[in-house]
Amino acid sequence: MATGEILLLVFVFVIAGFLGVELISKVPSQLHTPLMSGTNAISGITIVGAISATAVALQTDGMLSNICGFAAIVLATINVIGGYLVTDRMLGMFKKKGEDKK
Amino acid sequence: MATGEILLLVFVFVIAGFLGVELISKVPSQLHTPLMSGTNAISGITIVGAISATAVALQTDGMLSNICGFAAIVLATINVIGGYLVTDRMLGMFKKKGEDKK
Amino acid sequence: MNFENIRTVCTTVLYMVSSVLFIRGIKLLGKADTARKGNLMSSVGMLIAVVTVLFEKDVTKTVTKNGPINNAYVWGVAAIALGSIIGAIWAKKVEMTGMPQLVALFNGFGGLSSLLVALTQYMTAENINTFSAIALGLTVAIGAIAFTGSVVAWGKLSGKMFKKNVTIPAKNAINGLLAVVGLVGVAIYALSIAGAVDASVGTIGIIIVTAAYLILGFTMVVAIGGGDMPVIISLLNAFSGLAAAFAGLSISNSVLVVSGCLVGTSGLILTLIMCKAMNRTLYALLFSSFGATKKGAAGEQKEPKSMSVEDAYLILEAASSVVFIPGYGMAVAQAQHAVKELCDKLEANGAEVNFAIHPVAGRMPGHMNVLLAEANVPYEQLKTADEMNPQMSNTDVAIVIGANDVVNPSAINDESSPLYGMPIINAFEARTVFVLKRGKGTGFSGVENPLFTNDNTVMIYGDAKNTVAQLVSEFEE
Amino acid sequence: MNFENIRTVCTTVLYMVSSVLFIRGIKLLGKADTARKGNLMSSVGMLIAVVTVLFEKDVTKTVTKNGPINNAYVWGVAAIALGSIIGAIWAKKVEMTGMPQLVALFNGFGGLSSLLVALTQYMTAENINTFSAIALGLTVAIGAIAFTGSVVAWGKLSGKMFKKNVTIPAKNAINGLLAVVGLVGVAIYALSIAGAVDASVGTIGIIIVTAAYLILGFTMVVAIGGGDMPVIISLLNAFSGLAAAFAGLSISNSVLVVSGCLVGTSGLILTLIMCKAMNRTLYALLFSSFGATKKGAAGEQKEPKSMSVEDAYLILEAASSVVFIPGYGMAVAQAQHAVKELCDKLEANGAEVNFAIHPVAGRMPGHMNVLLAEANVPYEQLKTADEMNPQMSNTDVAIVIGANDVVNPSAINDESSPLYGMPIINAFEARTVFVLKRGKGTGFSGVENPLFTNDNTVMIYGDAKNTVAQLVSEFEE
Ligand SMILES: NC(=O)c1ccc[n+]([C@@H]2O[C@H](COP(=O)([O-])OP(=O)(O)OC[C@H]3O[C@@H](n4cnc5c(N)ncnc54)[C@H](OP(=O)(O)O)[C@@H]3O)[C@@H](O)[C@H]2O)c1
Ligand SMILES: NC(=O)c1ccc[n+]([C@@H]2O[C@H](COP(=O)([O-])OP(=O)(O)OC[C@H]3O[C@@H](n4cnc5c(N)ncnc54)[C@H](OP(=O)(O)O)[C@@H]3O)[C@@H](O)[C@H]2O)c1
Repeated sequence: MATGEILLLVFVFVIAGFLGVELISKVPSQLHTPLMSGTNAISGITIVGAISATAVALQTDGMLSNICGFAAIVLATINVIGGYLVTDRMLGMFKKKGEDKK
Repeated sequence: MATGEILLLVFVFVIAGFLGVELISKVPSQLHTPLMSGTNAISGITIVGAISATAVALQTDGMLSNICGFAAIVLATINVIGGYLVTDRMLGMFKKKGEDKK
Repeated sequence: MNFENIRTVCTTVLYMVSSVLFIRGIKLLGKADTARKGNLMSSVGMLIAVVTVLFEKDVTKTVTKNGPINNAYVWGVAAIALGSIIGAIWAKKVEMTGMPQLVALFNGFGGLSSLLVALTQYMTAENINTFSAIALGLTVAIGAIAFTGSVVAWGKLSGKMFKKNVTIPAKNAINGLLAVVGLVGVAIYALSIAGAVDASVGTIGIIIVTAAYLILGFTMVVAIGGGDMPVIISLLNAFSGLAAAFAGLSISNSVLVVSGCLVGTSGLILTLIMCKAMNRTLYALLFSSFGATKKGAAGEQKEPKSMSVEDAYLILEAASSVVFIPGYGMAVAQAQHAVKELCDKLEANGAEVNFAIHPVAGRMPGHMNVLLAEANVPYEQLKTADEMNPQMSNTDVAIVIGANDVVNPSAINDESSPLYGMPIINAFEARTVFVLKRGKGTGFSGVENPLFTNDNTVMIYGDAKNTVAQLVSEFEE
Repeated sequence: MNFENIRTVCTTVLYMVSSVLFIRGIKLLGKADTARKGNLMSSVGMLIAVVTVLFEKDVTKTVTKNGPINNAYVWGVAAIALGSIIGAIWAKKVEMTGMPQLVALFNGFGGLSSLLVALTQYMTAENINTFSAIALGLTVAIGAIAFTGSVVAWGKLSGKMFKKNVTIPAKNAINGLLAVVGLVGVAIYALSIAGAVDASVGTIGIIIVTAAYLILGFTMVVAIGGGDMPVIISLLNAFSGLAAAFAGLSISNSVLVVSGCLVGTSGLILTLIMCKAMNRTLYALLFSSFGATKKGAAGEQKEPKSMSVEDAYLILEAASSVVFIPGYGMAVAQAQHAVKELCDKLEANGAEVNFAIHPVAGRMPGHMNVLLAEANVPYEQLKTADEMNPQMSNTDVAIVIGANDVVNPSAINDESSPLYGMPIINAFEARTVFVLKRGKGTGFSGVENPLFTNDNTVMIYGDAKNTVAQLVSEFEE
């Protein structure tokens, strides 16, 4: 990885950080829990890293790294799938009220 | 420039774009003009490009490119210096009121 | 442009698309009427990212290089299928009141996954330079703390483990030491990659950081009270986002960096917002061991008046405006459906009924909203403190159901109270205040509540669900 | 790590710092009490960026490679000194009312500078690949449109040039054609860099795009009314930011990309916010040629009542609450200082005096605020429409000073009016309304104002400054 590329990745990191701060400015309190669980699902993005790390591991010897990678994928998937479904369920209940209203 | 680096620059561009949108969300109307002139000063950042383009031009033959570069620096500097000073003057007047208040 | 170049362009563009979907998704999640759409959008982003990685060179290469079994698709699909099933079942089965602990658990898995990604990368030891070594070490650290911290939080919230607040002596010193030791481990590993020390020393570095931060997650969270867990979960959520971002830096993957960092900082802001709503500082929450000194407020105490359900019914029947103020006790008693019934009865009886929802009533943000939504209380009856307080003095009866701290008037008029400064619901201003609780238990903060001994307050002792159900049957008679 | 690597790390980190300062700066600029600090912060960011570029390899190399005269520092310092002097003088000398056109002019310079950067890079033809060629071409296009557009806007606002709205037949078709032709030029140039066509053909491409977009900037803006210029300037400001961002992509400079893009998108959002305040759509503003059909509203017309200054004084003297509603005419007449004097007299006389400021009164956003600030009217006397309208019916006298559209009641009650839907200041609800204007001139929109013929309205004809000065001297007698 070239120095320039690394530095740009850090740049991306910094700017994404500011963006994250701006995105969550005024959230009504009843959305705090869904928001927490929704962003929690996003942190399961590590699944992408898990898949590529596992692929690299599979090309080398050593069962341990394969298993580690496999476990990483499983755990990240639980986080992703579970996270999105729970969030949706929670929000669905809010939604229902909204629809009752109309 | 490596493909990876270019792509990351585009990435930076996209994220900075979203950040720009978020930063200006609820601006009181009396700040519209100072905000316009303040960001206008920032667009003078092209001065950085102008300096490095001029430096490159100076290493090659051809007076025209040198002069173009020189003019680019002058114009960008006017934009920067003038822009910040005008904005500060405008805001200074708002400030004065604020201080009168206390 | 050759094939590899085209591949790089395509994958980066797809990662960009998925980053944009995450950005928009988080934005929309923050607004009530678009939240569900936002969640959907971010899940599409996730899908795109996962599909994209399947076309990365490292992954496709395994097909030709390894046999039919040992290729990344077989392993990947198996792992994803397994994870999906577990995740989906848990998500479907959980009760609404079990949400916070489930979120905590998922979050722990995310952290553990980042930790494992880093360890896998460490073991295969490919593409590692000094910079990625530092990123890898930090991924281990943050992933580990997010993992054990979340597991402890889950244990506390579900009441399964670590329920009692362990007081660790010299907690801050120990935690500080663990943090520093772990970072030394990271430094050792980075030095080994830079070639300054031997590779086997580097291994020790990795072991040190893993162990130190696993322990740190435990010691940090175990000493914090169960009621503060939502804030801690939000903080740990930010951590697991950051872990993903560092993993991204270490394997040089842009979508991990962007979305991890988005989660990291937005989680941090959310944490601060929550702290503010509870009148806490994050610093105090993490570093001071409160809770111990708080309880002994007291002074001479009046005895609160109490009333039977029958008498309370007579007052309620005559009331033309009623406000429910639910709190943690309603969640404990699972009384929300009964409350909805009572609400219907009162409305049938001609009274105007509202709910005054305090932002930190219960044990997670929006706890009351979720429960009452489950019981089908319409949205427009749920009022905020700001909306209800001005009307409180025109209210005939305020029914406090298992709430305590959020209606404690000493937050307004007693500067020495630990609650002082927290916005509350001014139940004490109502003409009559019913307080439904089981006994003399204090609230989460452990502070005495002078409301209970006010002249216009009557206690109705008993489990909230029973009491409310009895009131409902009085109306039916 | 070798020297070049260290240099790259240092410059990138410094660019990062300056980007962060820009981000924080823009954020703070958007809040009244931190705006000045924000501006300062962003200027520090600019300073850091400029100093940093002086240490870039391309720049330092010129010292060893070229002679003592022909090195980049001599040229750079000379150019910066010249530009600073010009910029500082202009900024110091400008009158408050001349601000909008000066901002337009500066913006034009920024656009031209980006255009020249791209052309310089084109001429030196170093480090250009297909991607940077496209970025270069787009920089030329956007820089050119920002330049000529801003110059036209400056001319219109300062009244020096292009004052009359030129109606270009088939305007949209011509502009569309120019835009497409220019893009074809970009494509040709990119193809020449990719090697598909000859380099000399590439030159033609650059000439095409430069010419097409210089003309496009002109034709686009010249057809738009002077009153819409603030919105157009904001749009062109966004363009010049984008030009800088594309220049950054083409020379691969991160700080240009970040800050240019920030300016681009925040400018775009600001443009939309402004449009909304004026009840316009950006689309209509750019593509439809309104203004022509609007004027002939009419119907039979009552004659407005008018009054002498002396009589008006008698009414004012008796008033206990007075609201000033300033508009464009106050700016034209430079009446703000006189207005402040009158305000003082009225207050000395025991009246409560307020200013109702409409967001788009005048010809630039916040125009009235700036002018009245200049005249030392205290901040808290400047009320928004939302604040004042509810109190309007309890106001004895509303003094409309050179405002017209912003007090036009047909915006509320006449669906056929082009102003319909724009929020206005409800001057018509005051007990008595004074309207100070020179004659029967309509406002910016060209729409008749039924307020003037209301029973409670009296006109006081004459230049606003004179009229107000006369009222002041009546008070002095
Ligand atoms: N929402 C959040 O995100 C969050 C997070 C962390 C901390 N907190 C904190 O939690 C507190 C929330 O306040 P709150 O007013 O909702 O609750 P609270 O102050 O914790 O009081 C709950 C009350 O409910 C009663 N109760 C418990 N079980 C009951 C049952 N089955 N039936 C009837 N009553 C029952 C208890 O009294 P008895 O034992 O006498 O019945 C207790 O006084 C605040 O201090 C807040 O800062 C909130
Ligand atoms: N603020 C912005 O950013 C912005 C930008 C673009 C467009 N606009 C538009 O501009 C308009 C602003 O409304 P407005 O009410 O402030 O102004 P206006 O509607 O343009 O009316 C100005 C009035 O001032 C009078 N006037 C001109 N010179 C005068 C003088 N020396 N002494 C006394 N009166 C004088 C004119 O009448 P006589 O000729 O009879 O004296 C005219 O009726 C809105 O339509 C708005 O949409 C605003």
